[in-house]
Amino acid sequence: MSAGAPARDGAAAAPGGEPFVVASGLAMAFGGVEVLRGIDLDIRPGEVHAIIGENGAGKSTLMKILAGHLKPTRGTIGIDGQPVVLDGPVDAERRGIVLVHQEILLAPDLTVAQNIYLGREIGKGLTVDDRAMNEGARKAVRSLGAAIDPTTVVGRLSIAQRQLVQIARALLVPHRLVIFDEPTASLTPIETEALLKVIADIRKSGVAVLYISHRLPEVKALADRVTVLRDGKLVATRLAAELEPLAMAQLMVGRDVSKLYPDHAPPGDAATVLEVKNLDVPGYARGASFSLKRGEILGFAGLVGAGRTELMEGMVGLRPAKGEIRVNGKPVSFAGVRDSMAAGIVYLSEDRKGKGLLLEQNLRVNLTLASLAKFVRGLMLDKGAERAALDAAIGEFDIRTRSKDLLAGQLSGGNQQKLLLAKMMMLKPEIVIIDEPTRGIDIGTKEQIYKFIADLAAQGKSVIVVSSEMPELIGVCDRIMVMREGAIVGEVAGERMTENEIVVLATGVKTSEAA
Amino acid sequence: QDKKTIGVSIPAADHGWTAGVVYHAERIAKKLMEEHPGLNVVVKTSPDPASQANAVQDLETQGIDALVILPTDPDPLVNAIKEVKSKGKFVALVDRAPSTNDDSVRDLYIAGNNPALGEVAGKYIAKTTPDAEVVVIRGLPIPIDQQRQDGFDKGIAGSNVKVLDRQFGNWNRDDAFKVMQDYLTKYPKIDVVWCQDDDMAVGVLEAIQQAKRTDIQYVVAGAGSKDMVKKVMDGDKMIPVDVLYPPAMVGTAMELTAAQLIDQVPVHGTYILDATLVTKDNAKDFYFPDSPF
Amino acid sequence: MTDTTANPPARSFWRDIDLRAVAPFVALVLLLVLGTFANDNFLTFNNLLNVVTRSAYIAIIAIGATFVICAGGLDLSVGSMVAFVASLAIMFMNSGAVAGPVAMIATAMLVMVLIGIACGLANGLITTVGRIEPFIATLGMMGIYRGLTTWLSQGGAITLRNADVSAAYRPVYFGDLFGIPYPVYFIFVTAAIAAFVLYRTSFGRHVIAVGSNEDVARYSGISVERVRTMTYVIQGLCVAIACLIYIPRLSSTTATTGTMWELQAITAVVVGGTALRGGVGRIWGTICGAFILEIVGNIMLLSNFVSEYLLGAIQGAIIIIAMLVQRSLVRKS
Amino acid sequence: MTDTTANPPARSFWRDIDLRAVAPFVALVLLLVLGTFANDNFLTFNNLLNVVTRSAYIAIIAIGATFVICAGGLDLSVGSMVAFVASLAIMFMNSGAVAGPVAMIATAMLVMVLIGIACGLANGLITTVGRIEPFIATLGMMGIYRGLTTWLSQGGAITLRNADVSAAYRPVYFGDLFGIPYPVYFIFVTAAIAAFVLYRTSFGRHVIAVGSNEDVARYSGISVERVRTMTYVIQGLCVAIACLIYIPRLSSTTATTGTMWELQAITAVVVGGTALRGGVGRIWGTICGAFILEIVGNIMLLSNFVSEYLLGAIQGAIIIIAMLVQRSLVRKS
Ligand SMILES: Nc1ncnc2c1ncn2[C@@H]1O[C@H](COP(=O)(O)OP(=O)(O)OP(=O)(O)O)[C@@H](O)[C@H]1O
Ligand SMILES: Nc1ncnc2c1ncn2[C@@H]1O[C@H](COP(=O)(O)OP(=O)(O)OP(=O)(O)O)[C@@H](O)[C@H]1O
Ligand SMILES: [Mg+2]
Ligand SMILES: [Mg+2]
Repeated sequence: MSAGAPARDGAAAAPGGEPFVVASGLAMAFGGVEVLRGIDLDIRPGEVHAIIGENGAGKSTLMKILAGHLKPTRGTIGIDGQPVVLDGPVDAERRGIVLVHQEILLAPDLTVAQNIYLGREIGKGLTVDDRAMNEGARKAVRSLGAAIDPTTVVGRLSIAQRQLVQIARALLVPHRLVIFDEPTASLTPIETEALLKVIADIRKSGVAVLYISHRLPEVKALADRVTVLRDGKLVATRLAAELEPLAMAQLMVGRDVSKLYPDHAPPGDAATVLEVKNLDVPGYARGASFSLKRGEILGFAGLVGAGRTELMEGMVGLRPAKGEIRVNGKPVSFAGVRDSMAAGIVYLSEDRKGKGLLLEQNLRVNLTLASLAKFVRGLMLDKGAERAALDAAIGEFDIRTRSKDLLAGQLSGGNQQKLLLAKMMMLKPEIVIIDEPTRGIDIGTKEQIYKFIADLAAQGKSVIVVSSEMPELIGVCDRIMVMREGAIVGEVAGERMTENEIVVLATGVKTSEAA
Repeated sequence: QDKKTIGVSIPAADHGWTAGVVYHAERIAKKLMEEHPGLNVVVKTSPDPASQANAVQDLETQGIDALVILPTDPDPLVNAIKEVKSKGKFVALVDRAPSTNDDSVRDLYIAGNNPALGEVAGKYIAKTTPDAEVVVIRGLPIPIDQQRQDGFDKGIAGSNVKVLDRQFGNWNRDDAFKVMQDYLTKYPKIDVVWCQDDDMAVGVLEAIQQAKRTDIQYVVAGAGSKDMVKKVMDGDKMIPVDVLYPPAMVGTAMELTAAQLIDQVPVHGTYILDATLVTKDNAKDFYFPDSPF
Repeated sequence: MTDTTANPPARSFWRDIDLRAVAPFVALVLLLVLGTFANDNFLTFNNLLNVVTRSAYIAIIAIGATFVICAGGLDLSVGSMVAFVASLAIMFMNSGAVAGPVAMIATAMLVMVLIGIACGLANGLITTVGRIEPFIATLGMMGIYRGLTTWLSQGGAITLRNADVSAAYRPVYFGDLFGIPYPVYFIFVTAAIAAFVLYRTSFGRHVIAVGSNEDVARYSGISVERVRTMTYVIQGLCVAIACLIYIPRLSSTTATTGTMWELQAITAVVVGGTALRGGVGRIWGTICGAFILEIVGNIMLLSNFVSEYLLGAIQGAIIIIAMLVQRSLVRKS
Repeated sequence: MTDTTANPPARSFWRDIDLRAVAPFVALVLLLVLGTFANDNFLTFNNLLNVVTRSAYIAIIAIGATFVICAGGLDLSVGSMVAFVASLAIMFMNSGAVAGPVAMIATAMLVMVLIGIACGLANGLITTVGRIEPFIATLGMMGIYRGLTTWLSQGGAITLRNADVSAAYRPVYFGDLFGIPYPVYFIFVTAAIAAFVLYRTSFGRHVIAVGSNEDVARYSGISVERVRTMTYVIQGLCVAIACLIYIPRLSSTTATTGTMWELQAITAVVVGGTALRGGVGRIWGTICGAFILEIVGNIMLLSNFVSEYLLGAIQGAIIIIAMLVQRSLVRKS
């Protein structure tokens, strides 16, 4: 799926050596519900062992157990043949097991270097040696193919940059097993490529790697063995060489998923519903112009930091912006996001947890939050109607939840995304902007979301998809705008909608005739 | 004749009595400046000892020839006062005496008599109702309050007057109301309330009235606020007397200081203003309807 | 992820939620038991009625504070706002602007409500539009209201002088209906309306959303600034309601009226189970918290065991113990 | 991440950081200018020295508060802790347990430091191990320390009685070195040590991490509870240092010593640019904030324009204006 994973040497060779970590009969229950049971797993030095499974299959939970963050309710872990009880993440790190979390876990007020060395500062007498740490951090980050100033405060970094810092931090401790929980979910192809190279290097040095990803081709290219989880149970552990991505998907989902992208007919010459001219979002994007037709799916591609998110946020009134916007031919100006919602435009943030959903509130509250006015009867909120809406949304969007009283934060990522979709669809918009619609989402759910986007377009709505996954853009969109450093640098459609073309535009490496 | 400046440092007007102090200080300051064109009087208020120490320092910075000070709390201010005194300024101390109260601290001492305030109240109760069961509402836990309590105990010594309880009402009407309400719940029979301050008496009277209790014969408060003096004057049965503790004493001190400074009248030593018992007969002498207190 | 995930966790989650909401009431009951040991008169109808009645100010102010805190704010100015609003209202009544005691009182009540709302609006705008931390902004406003009150009263008392007005107004605090004093009705009616607004209206939902996660609220089209400002306005309104029943009690204010009430109100809110970080608001818990605070004071005064010098220390200790009890209750679930 | 992430955002970020740190000093300079209009004596060496000297208590306490707030806590008990620690120390000196004034003072200083640390530890353990919101926990502790002080003083004052000790101790506040009073050295030495600890040691790093994101700190192997508790201990130590120079100035304590100092200390911290949400701590900004507060009071006192009834109101207004100035400076960047 990524632009080019490094070729694996000796793909078919079964990794040798005594297992470093052996898990047997692991089970985990949250409040009485088992989310994992009967997991037997062995991880050997020098192998990349991929774990795949649908959202909520229990991958992250398993990793947290192996890294000492959670104590299993049943089962044992053995290290070097000795049974151990991991006493917290620090103990696990001491034994050489490090985890790169799925969520970003960094202190936003500290700098990159301070975060990387947090809890294990380099000392010089009484003081911390900031110069040494900055130097070390710079090297650590560069080895991942990135150039991030180590003295930048983490709160200022984009999600992708934070992810890289987090990886750099994990790799800094002496390690024998590195667990990556969806490290590439927020990375673009170029960064992904760099990371995969790093992982290949790690493996060569005899370190074991556990690798979780929803990008199956990436798994195919990188892993030695693949373990598939479904509903908390281990379905199979196979040699990666014996397993094609399609077969992986079938094992994960338990059904046929041969067709990921839905059919969608381009709109032809339908009316233009949205026209943007020379939109400036100070500090992030400048002079952006594009238009959107009824029933069209328009993609926005670009490298991380290209300013796509900010452009969209500026357009809908979430950030200060200047420029001309016409909806259905009429000039509009949005002082706040309320205005754009009233004009029939909704924006789904890429930051589901931070800006999309109230994690500590239940599903109903989240679903109706943006469209509460529809549920007011007299003075009161009609909770019955809200509940009915939730039932309808759970059905329509296939939100899988064990209880309707769950908090949004207790849903798995894919179901959170579906809930966010449902929430915004309550506004009955004409134009839907989805930022990173499938970040960290499994293949089964992805298929559902793509189908949903196509359905929207078929109903005569217009959709803008902002994504860092090029196959997804190519598979779903009618047309793709490419951004670089805050400016729209080109547009591709039809025949020219290829990964190569987009990468060329996005990086500016070679001037394309289209630009 | 060259220009002279008197600095006056007093507590902030944070309850009735101190408000009276501020009122009188300002009144006399204006009067003195009218009478003596060469005289400048600067009045500064402070809420607590630490900031009053600052205020004294600031007055010094401004350049004063004499300091009249009514300390929020005397002991903590001794050092600050000594600083001024050591620079050869004339110092008049009003009302509240520190533990060492001699010439090293001040030139003139106008004493309000806190122990006497308690003693007069105690004596009155012991004389009027020798077998009374009394509840006491104290002010804030600071030395003046303690002195009043000690005075009160001295006043009732030897009589049959029995103190049922003493709790703090913080010189605050609302808190006094609460304390009185609870006293009424706690004690089926109360003869007399001594609440030590006129502000608190307002709350006490309301609580008694609400409970419709008839056993309480009267309330003795203190300080001489216009409301309470008015009640005494009108013959209110619940407030037969009030113990005077005149906030105007600060004015006296200012006048004496001005006399020393301008007319070179030597004033030194200690002047004690006694805690007069205000009764129906003499009440009109102590009634100042224009005072905020 | 599918149907294997059955009901138990949901139930335990509710159990947890319930305990959190119930904990203050448990603490209240424990205190009532403790009180009976302190004094025989403690558990009498009259005493409890006294306590509930006089908790009215803090309870009503704390209802407003529940909104502010639920939306992620804080208001330290409420105590001085009581002094300011009540002082202005008394001065208005003393001015004799309206003839007839009842008409005068009605107008004064309107005046109080308007001033309370204006003060709340000022607080709200300074924190939201001015973007100053609520702690500091309202601390500054506390100085301003208190200073203005001191200036209005010239440091002394502001007393309701018209005897007719005073007499007509008195029953609002001291009168009763079916043996229950009016302030008690004030508490429960205000709480009921507040609970309705917070739990059953879309505004209330917005308050919770803003306190829960400001960004999510903003991205959902909620005007965070407006909602936050409105919570301060509600706080101002609650202060005005507290003033309505404060004035008839002593018919006067001083520069010290309402000192420390802000801390008491916030304590009542937190003891009632609302966290200071926002996103949760428990109106009935707050009322319970206000009762707890008042009862602690009442027990101290009725009991004979403690030196009057130690009252403050013991009140502090009891609050800490009450919070520890709550925490352990919730943790055990 | 490629080279597309160019410099501009980073540069604007640094500009921004600088302004945030500089803003309090700008406010201070503006106040100094304002002061010169208020009184000719304002901008004299003597007056400024006075102001700086007496800001020492709040400044030193606020240094401790910077640690607590930076780690995401809050301590409302510091004012009453000053009263408690100073009272115990004076009682100790009055006991005459040690012969010779200087030895006595040295021992008393040690006693203060130990008591301060113990009080801080108590605060820290209750908030961290007891898991009570710091606001409520330290409000309870405030009641306890204040109550104990009242009880120790039996409602009166606790005064240093031994004249020799008193005389030997006096210079610690009133004495000077090269024309600069000792308390000024106390401020700057304490601040320098605090800045060293917060910015140059791994403990300081951990304090910031805990306040910035507790979970991250925990996953990094930092004991969140221990770090938070330590910040309260540092606060206790700072209170003890403030007491060291408080006693020689006033030689006496009462139950009302240090009232509202907690609010002043927190105000100094916030005016100095430290946010109450934690994760940022600006020691020098805090010192600047303490100076600002003291200068506002000084200007009020030196100027003759304002009614003394309005002092509180104007102080409140100036704090709000100072914060607004800061915000607008930072926003413009
Ligand atoms: N702290 C928790 N409390 C209750 N349930 C939890 C908790 N953490 C996870 N779960 C539940 O456990 C199940 C497994 O979650 P987990 O995060 O391990 O899934 P995952 O395979 O990593 O999914 P994704 O691909 O979305 O990251 C889900 O049903 C989730 O809702
Ligand atoms: N809070 C911030 N303050 C300053 N600069 C920021 C901030 N957040 C992001 N940036 C910078 O703004 C630019 C664009 O941000 P962003 O990464 O959101 O763009 P994007 O094209 O939407 O990428 P993504 O693929 O991450 O969504 C980048 O240079 C980034 O470093
Ligand atoms: Mg996961
Ligand atoms: Mg983006």
